[in-house]
Amino acid sequence: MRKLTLAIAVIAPMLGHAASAQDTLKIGYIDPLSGGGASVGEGGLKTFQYLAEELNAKGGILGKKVEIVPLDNKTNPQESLVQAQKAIDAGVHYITQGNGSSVAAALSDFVTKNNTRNPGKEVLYFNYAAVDPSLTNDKCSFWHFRWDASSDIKMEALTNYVKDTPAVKKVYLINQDYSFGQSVRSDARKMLGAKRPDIQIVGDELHPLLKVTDFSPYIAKIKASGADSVITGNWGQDIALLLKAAADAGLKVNWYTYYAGGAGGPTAIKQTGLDHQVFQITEGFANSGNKAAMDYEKAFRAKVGLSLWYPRAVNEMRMFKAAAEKANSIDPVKVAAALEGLKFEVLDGGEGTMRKDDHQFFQPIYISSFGKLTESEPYDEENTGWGWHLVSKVDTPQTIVPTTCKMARP
Amino acid sequence: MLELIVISTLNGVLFGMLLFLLSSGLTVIFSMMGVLNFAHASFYMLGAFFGFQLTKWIGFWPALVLAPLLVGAIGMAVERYGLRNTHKHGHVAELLLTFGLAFAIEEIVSMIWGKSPLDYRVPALLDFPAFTVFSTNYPAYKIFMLVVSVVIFVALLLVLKRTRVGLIVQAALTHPHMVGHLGHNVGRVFMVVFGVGSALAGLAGVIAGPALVTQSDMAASLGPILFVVIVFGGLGSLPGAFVASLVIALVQTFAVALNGSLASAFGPLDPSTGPSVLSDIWNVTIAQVAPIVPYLLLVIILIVRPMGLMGTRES
Amino acid sequence: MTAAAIEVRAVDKRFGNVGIIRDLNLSVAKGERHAIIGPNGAGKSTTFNLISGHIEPTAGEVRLNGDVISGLRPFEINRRGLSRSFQVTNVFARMSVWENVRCAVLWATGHRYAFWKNVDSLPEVRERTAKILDDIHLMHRRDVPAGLLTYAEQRELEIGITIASGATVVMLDEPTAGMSHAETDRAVALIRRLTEGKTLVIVEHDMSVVFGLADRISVLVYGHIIASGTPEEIRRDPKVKEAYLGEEAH
Amino acid sequence: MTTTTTSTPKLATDPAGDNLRFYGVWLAGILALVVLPLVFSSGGSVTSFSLIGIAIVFALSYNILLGQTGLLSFGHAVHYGLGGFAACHMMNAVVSHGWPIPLPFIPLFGGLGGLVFAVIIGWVMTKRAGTVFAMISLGIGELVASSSLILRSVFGGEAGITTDRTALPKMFGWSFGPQIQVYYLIAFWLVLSAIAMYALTRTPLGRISNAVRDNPERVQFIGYDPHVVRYIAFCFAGFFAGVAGGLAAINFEIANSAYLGAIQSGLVLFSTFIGGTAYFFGPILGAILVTYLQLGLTSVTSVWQLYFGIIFIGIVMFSPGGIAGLVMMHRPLVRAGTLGTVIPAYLVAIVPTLALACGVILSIEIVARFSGGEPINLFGIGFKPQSPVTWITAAVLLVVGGFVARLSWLRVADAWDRAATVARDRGYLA
Repeated sequence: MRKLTLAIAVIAPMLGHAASAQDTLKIGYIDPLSGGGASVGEGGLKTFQYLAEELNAKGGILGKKVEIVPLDNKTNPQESLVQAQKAIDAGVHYITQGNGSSVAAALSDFVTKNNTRNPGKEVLYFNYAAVDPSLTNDKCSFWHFRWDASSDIKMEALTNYVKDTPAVKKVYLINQDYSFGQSVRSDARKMLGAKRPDIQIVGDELHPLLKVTDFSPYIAKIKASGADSVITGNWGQDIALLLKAAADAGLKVNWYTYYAGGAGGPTAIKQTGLDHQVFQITEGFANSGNKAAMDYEKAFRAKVGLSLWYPRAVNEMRMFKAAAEKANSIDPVKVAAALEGLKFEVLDGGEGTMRKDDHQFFQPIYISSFGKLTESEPYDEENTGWGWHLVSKVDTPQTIVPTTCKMARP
Repeated sequence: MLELIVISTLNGVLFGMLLFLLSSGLTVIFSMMGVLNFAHASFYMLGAFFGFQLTKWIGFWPALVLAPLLVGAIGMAVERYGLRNTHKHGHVAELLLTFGLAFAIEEIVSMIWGKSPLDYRVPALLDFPAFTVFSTNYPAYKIFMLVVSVVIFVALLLVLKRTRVGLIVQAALTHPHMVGHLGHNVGRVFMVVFGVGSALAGLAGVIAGPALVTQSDMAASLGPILFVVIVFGGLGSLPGAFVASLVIALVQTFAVALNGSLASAFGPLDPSTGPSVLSDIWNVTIAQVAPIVPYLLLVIILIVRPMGLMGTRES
Repeated sequence: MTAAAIEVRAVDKRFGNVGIIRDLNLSVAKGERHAIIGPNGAGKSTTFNLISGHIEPTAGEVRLNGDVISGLRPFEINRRGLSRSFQVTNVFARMSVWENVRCAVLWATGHRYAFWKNVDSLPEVRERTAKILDDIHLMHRRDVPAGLLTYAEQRELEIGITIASGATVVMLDEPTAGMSHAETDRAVALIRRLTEGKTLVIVEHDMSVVFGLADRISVLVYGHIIASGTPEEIRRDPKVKEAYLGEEAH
Repeated sequence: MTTTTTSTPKLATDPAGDNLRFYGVWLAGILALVVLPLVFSSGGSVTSFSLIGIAIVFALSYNILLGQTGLLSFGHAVHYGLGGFAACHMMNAVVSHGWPIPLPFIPLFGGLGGLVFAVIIGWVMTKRAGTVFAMISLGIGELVASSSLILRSVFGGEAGITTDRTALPKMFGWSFGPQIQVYYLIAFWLVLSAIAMYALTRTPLGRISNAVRDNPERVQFIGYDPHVVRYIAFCFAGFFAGVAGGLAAINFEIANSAYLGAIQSGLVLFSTFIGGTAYFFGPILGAILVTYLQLGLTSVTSVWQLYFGIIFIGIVMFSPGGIAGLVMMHRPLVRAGTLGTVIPAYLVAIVPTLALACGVILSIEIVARFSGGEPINLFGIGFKPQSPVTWITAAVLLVVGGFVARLSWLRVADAWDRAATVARDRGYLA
């Protein structure tokens, strides 16, 4: 039987997919499900599948069952386009993706072209994690919506926090050498310079993306610089190895990170023993203190066996439902129009808004630190016994950044 | 500055010894069998994962011995049931077999252990700073790695110089065609050599696992560098592999430590020229190009001296 | 007076400290059939390799029709009209017999590296290839991969490839080695016919072949020519008798 | 290698019939290319066909190196990628300068991109064949792929260069927006390139390349410099790889560093080798199969790479001539009319072999899904990876299937020997 399905599944792409049944609403999930990025992609997939089930339990979206179609892009832009095309050919009108700004840029461009060339068969692209600011600035598209805070928003929030933290005096920047790392670096320089001109930037490093196996030489440089804080956008093994090398060398600084909470990050921090010295900037986290969010976390963990990395995915799916209901249609053009300017109470509390100008979602941002937990903080990460602890909440108004987007509307 | 030099040298030597541990096995296998084993880095990865698993079950020290043996056994099986049958189709076929094997091993490992980095820790016994240079701690485990690498290096040399198998291997290094005609059980020698080479890679994996990341893409990220090392050093030359390991590791470590770029040396370009290839090259720092330096060295040496640094044969 | 076809002057060849060839002097006149004989390990194949450019002499020089060719690459020497065969069969194993011979014809017919011509529609190439295949009696095997030929057939193909370019100087390295008597006779007749009017240098162990075929013979012992002359002179030369014929006369 | 020459054996056939068959095959191929998207007209199939077309051009270009000249390259994607970038830049330049160059000419510029790099780097690279060449190609591949991230103004960083194919001047009123138009553009270039590359094998250079592959030493003694031969072949391979890259750039409207990388280089090696390097059509089969598996397998199993690896190892070990080699092995039997005696043995063998394959697949998926903690497999039906029933089924299939398969393949070998002997007697087999 199984062989048969396998055979059918292999033959299927040749025959093409028959038009989908009318009672399901398919969302193409395009992220790495094999290869290096697969652990992250699988976590995201489980999250979206959980959310779809949750929506379906409450009657779906406008009575339609939501189905997540997993599509493996191997973190490769080209492959993503193949998968997106595959999804569109199979009758998918909504795709969501998060890992890799290069993939996001390719997808946004692809969707925009597709929609102009195939009027009546539009596709919306929901971005839940790609944070390159250009996606809502010079490369912005009417068909792209972003729920994650872009890297400049996060930096705006972080620098607003640093503004009131006099202990930060000497900052070292270390980032991955590609567009995201470069935008973190330039935003940090610009915003720190404006808000805290007294802060000294004692180092500014770009290292090759995911290629460094030993960060000791970099740690030696940080140490030599006399920095008290490090700001880094590193993710994946680049953050884990960086922290590991820091702990090995006995470097005592505070780490302000974007992605220390990603898969493997908490394990690495616990291993290094950097108790409450590693900070992250997110739109929500397990111990945020918001009752609803914490209950949600509990249910999610019980069912999925992972912590909720993507509170924004919850916002995304719920807002999708809200917009569809507001438009009373699942036609992508109408949903897109309904999403513009939509205000929404986010999972971790507080109001967020989908800015019409550039389709960037603005929401409260949290700065939390990783370490030993108190009584009121029930959730640890990756079974380390340590978890995220609230340091500061930056409200929506303090996260607004300008945009250069000149959107072409249909 | 001195601080940076000392630390970078230490780090470079350490990384170099690790590279040598891997490349020695690869070199011996190549000189005996003429096979460039693409799966060598995969054996290194297997070593790390076996090391992780065995550490969990029976502790680090037994794992340090057992895991390489296991990897060696797998290597022997690969030689016996794979390469030996492929031999008649020529070296390209053998190379391609190991190429396919590398693919398969990576996937099998990620199937069993998942794709995220494992929590493979430094054993408690060695989890302390060994000494402090310029207020930077140098962890004891790294010293341990260094010692193991050096011990293996010395042992390898002794085995090669003093034992019969060693003599055969030595002969193979210089006169690869003769050995086959000398009436030794070439098949068994090949199998043992392949096994030992794999075991060395496995050992490197066990000790490098806790210090670096133990993850299913660790083979892919290290593999190409290994080929650079043995080609750079001269295919089939052990001393060459040793020198090349150190050179490449030191060059890479120091490249990272340096901040210089053409812009910092000669002043920034006229801003009115705008972005171009020239400005890209002008502004890139040495640290940024560190990962491509080994390949640059490889291409240059192959152009200038195709037999490699200390090699005697071309292919 | 015309220059000799091949002129080897005071050539030395060392591998490391070992001198394989010492002060080698050899002259082969145009149109002459010249055999080089000598015991195993005397350096006969090395001499061939030195002349054909396979290896470079350590000292001395080699001339072809009066021009210095030592130091040139093998294909440059070949283009000047010297072609050689190999002691160990050295054909293009995965290509058909027809292709083997045709490849050897291509350079000489001026098609070189052409990638704009259909190789099948070059009449002079086809005719020449067919003629050589007829000559070496392999026409009936034209589509068989060379690697699948019998040993004797491969040796004949080897000769065919060597003479295909129409070189005026042909060097054959033990063309009849490993053949039966009948096969040897056939091969000798073949060589005689195919090298008509050309200069031939041959290395051979079979003395009946040597004395039946050669106009002149040189005897090589320990990398040095100890005697050179007509078969009759060689037969009578006491040095040769002592060094060679005395021990393993056939 | 067992079966070999690239020339067609001409034993006991008349040339006129051969000619007819030769042109017939090509015409059938072209006809298939025209008709296929009309039969399978869904968007998904047309996308797949387009990708397969690109992969075929790429694999054929690779075979100029591996199959024709005997050069094993681990960096062939460099030319593909540079071709892609060249095409993208050209398209953008055409649009911004208003040049009258319509889209169908763009792949030519892709080809030039691949060619220029081959011309520059090739002379040094092709000095030596064998392992040295393989290693240099690996180094160059890594070097170019890494440099592409540094030279942002040319390569656009990791985001790459995007372009809009519909913005170019129209040709025949085609905008090339719809995928089907792009498909026909790819098909056109596929036919053009395939004919050109086939013709190349029939030229003096093509034949000498084969000679260099078989015996570079001997080539020197028939007047050729193997270095020059390898260099020219390398340039041709670079050109056609660039054409493939240009087609990919048109198809995706983006070129990025992934085009240049080791994965792309590995894939083309896979395709070519699995298809079979000894025959011109081998890489075509390989490219179809590999692209197809890539598209199909990835949506079925997350461990598609493992299946790739296993298929590849299987081919290397049991059929180094690839699929084409397997197919052509039967040619003499067909001609001698003895194929019929082998078929029953095949039919017997196929059952246990399939069982064995299923056992392997099942075992792999058990491991893949068991450790992943997935409660059920993706397709719902059949086997739960955690259930002992599944394990036993897998074990039975593996052991029994393996055992019976072994026996039945021995029978196949016997039948083969008999059929081959007859074929040899009748003069169809050397």
